[in-house]
Amino acid sequence: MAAHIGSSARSRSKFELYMWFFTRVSGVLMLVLGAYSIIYANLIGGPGMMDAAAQTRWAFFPISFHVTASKVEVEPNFQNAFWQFYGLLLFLLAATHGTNGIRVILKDYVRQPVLLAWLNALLFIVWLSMLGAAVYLLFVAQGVS
Amino acid sequence: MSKLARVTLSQFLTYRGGQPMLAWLLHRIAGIGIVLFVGMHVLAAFFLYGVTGGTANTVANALTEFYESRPMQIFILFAVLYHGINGLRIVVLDMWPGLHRFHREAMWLQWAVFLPIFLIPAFLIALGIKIG
Amino acid sequence: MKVKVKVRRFNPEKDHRPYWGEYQLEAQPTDRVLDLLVYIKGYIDGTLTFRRSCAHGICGSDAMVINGRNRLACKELVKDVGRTIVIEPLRGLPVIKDLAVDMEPFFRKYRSILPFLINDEPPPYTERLQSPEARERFDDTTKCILCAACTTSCPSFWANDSYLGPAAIVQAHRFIFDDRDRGAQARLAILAEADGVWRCRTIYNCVDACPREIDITRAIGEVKKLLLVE
Amino acid sequence: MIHRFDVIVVGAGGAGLMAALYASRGAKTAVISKLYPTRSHTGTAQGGIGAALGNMEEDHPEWHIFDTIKGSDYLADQDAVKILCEEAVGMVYELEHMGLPFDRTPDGRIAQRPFGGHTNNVTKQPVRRACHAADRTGHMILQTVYQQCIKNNVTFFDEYQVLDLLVNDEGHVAGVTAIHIDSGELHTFYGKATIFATGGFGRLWKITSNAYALTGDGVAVAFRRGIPLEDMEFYQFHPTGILGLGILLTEGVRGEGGVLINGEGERFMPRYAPTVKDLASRDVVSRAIYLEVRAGRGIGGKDYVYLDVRPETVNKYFVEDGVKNPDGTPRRITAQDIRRKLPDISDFCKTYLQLDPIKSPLPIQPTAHYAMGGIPTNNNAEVVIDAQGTVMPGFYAAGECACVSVHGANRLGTNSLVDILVFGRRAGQNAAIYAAQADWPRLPAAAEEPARAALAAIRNGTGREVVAQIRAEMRSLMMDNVGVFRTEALLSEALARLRDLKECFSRISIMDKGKRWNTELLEAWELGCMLDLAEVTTVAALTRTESRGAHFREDFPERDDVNWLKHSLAYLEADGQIRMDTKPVTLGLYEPARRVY
Repeated sequence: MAAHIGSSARSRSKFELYMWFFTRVSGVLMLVLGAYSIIYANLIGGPGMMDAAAQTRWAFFPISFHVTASKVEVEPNFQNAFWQFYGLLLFLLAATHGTNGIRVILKDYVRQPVLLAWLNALLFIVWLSMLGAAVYLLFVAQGVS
Repeated sequence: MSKLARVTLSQFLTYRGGQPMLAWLLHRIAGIGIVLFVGMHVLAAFFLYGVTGGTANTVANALTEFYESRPMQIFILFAVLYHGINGLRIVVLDMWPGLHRFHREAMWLQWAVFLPIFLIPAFLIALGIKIG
Repeated sequence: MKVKVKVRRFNPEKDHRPYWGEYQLEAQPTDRVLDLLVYIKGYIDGTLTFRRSCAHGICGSDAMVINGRNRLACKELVKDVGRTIVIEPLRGLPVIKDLAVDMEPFFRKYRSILPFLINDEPPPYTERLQSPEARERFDDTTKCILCAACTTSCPSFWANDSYLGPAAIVQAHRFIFDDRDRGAQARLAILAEADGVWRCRTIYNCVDACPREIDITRAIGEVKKLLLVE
Repeated sequence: MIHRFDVIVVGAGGAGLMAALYASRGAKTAVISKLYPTRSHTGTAQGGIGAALGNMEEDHPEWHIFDTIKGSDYLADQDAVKILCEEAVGMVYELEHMGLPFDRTPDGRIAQRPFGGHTNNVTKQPVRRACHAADRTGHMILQTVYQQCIKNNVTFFDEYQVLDLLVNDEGHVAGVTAIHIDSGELHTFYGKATIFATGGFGRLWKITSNAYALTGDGVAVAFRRGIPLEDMEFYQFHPTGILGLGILLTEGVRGEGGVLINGEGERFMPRYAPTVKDLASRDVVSRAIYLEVRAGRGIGGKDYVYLDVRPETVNKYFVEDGVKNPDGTPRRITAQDIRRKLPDISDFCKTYLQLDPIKSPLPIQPTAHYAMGGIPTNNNAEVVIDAQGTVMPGFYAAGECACVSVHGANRLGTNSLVDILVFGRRAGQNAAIYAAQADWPRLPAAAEEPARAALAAIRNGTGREVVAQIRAEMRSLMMDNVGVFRTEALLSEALARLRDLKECFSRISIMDKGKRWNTELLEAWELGCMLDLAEVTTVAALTRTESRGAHFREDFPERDDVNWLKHSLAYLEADGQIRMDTKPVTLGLYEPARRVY
């Protein structure tokens, strides 16, 4: 009944602000990166050398595996340090954007704090493993093929 | 006291929100779909290249078969394009709050951009037509 | 014209679960939905329970779900809602009885955002000066009548009632953008928390639900933007 | 359950919240309200709060005093009016300091608009005195004062309905009995000082601007406990209510230039008030509308007229009247101005009339609006129980439920907001001072029993009468017989039928026998209050054989200062009869004069 005025002991964490902003920036950046990949694919390979599926795959994610079935020269056009780091950046953005999205959804719907904490921990591990797998694929697996 | 506070799924679904509520729902479904797809894809690739060194791998095969199926391809295309274009609408409105006034128009604009970009490739995938 | 009114009934004293009450009555096209409820209570079933007061959209008592949307029963006319009218209590607040919900959680959030002018500077003998432009800056959010239609239309709020909700943010906006106020930092700190503005997903249900036509999402957007540039 | 507080405030509208805000600074204070505070009817006040700030043009509190006294038809107590108008200025500044978002002039001061009956005493022309926040001034006042109560941690008991006033054998008020609407349990609020700020009772009439909640509970409860009611025959009908619904269209519409038009397309107010025309005081305008309708000049011969605020109409009459801006340029308005200054009015018209005020004239009829009478108080907001001004210890009243009297026979537009704040503040301050030095009054034994019995009688009633039916009949009866025009025949008939209805009321039954949120029970109880007040109003109207302000007797069409320049007091006798008495009017500033606008 009596009014409770907000306690002064509030945490002033800016985490949510940063994640909110990151989501927006990364989203736009991914669109830009995707657009650049598909433009590059068309400049290099052209519609004559790659089918639509290959172009789409490349646009979504520039890793040489995605164009190996095409008639274009994969090396050096599509397999070099630039595209490796480009891919890493894209994956970092995508994985973080996506993981944060799942975190937000969990925060919305999971009401038990303990369960939420466990799920968040699990999510963090998945995020790290995904990054690990991506680094391996981009720099090790792709390198040996 | 705290009776009937929780909103049930049917209450959720029977609320007649506008288009933006549908957009939000699709955005979430698409987002979860992308996360699952990317997760499967990375896992499959990791099994294929990391575990069996590029040769056939049962786990990778099963996953690949699933997400390369035609409906999944269309769904992924939908998810990525919808999530991307809808996301762009939200980013624009977030950065210029004055534009919220035009949020209804923004929805129509979004459909106008999304539908052709999505439908043409989806149609081609559905018919199994390859270009190039 | 004949209309059918279906009301989601629930009396915790005797019902285990809610049920639908159906009433047929004669109505004029220009009758308010509230008039129908008042008629039902007066002449058909006195146990029907709902809140009402001013009956013209200012007091904010009679927000409810009418044909699937949050509306004030006193601002909806029969001719606009059709011959079958389905009425439910607001979603996301505990139902006390029939269409009356417990508003306390809602008002608790309102109180948490420091909803009062904060300015410890000694005021002048007469009024503080404020330009018409500065006054216009927060005009939209001064219209809020705390009916809870916005907050209870918000899927983010339904999912998790720890979210402050649109109404509380609108009320905070009214002070943050008032150039006489000095409490913006304190309020922004509250709104920047995990349960603050970031739970807004720009779904616009609140804008559609607001009987005062406040551009709520814009207000929330302005708060987000302010937090970002700070 | 017993709650102990130094000061108990009943009602959380403008007066109650203001009283609570001030009382809580010096005393442990509780506010009891049957609605959430922000639902209170203060929130629907539209046009403005009158205060002679002189921001737009020359103005003085003395002019405001004179206008109020003249508006009251010289029945207001002039010392009280002086307090009202002089404190109004500081009150508006205080509201501004509390954060109220008044509209502003280009140089940043509080903007003001003309209102009915507010004039420049020298030129006799309308003066801009109503300080406004668009057309939701009351909403902003209610919110702002509630915000201050939150800031000051005032204790609220929301959705508790007061059923009884506790008066002990020494005649001291010891608190109230209230029902917690949610649980259905009775609670005793035991206090040293009790402030009633329970609002009016417009629901007595069929066409009213008043909320469903305005059933006069507080006034009726006090009356049943032996407190007389003052000036109950004076009930104001606001001229411009939306046809059929009674929803108010503020006088600010006419303040911005709107005019009243009859069925012949004629602007008729100049015939009734040659100087201020459409901005005459409310009783004058309401009567003028009825006279037009009676003469067959309603729209299409029906019982309503138009309020026309279309820019072309307004500007036409601005030219005709030579209306000027403060800087001397001819005054004009645009559609834009109307939308900006009267947004809620535009919204009401669109919602309920499907009309855009910029494009169409608006069908209006007078609507029951405001009770000038009520619980008699002195200038300290202490309740007085006889013509000699004997104070009832521990009992205060403020706002519409009280009669100081600052409104006399007719309230001036904007003065209700001034009244609730100025006298709400006085009630709070004085109650806190009283509580600090008074001993705890003896709590009557079995304090809750009368309320419990009253509810039980309704709950257990097995008759066949229907509450809604009786209520509808009473409201039609009051509208037809105890409205703007009254005669002995109409009033006597009303009295007889009201007594029949009271008889019917004793034979009601209700369907809801539950405890929680039993609003059917409470509505029935409220009907009992309304029937009591309807009877008092009718008896008082029968007794006053003159016409003054809002009380117009066709059989006594002239004001009679010789016999009736006095307040009426209505007492409830032990046998249930109503006894009428009078008390003198405090003059001293302005001698009664003929009232022309």
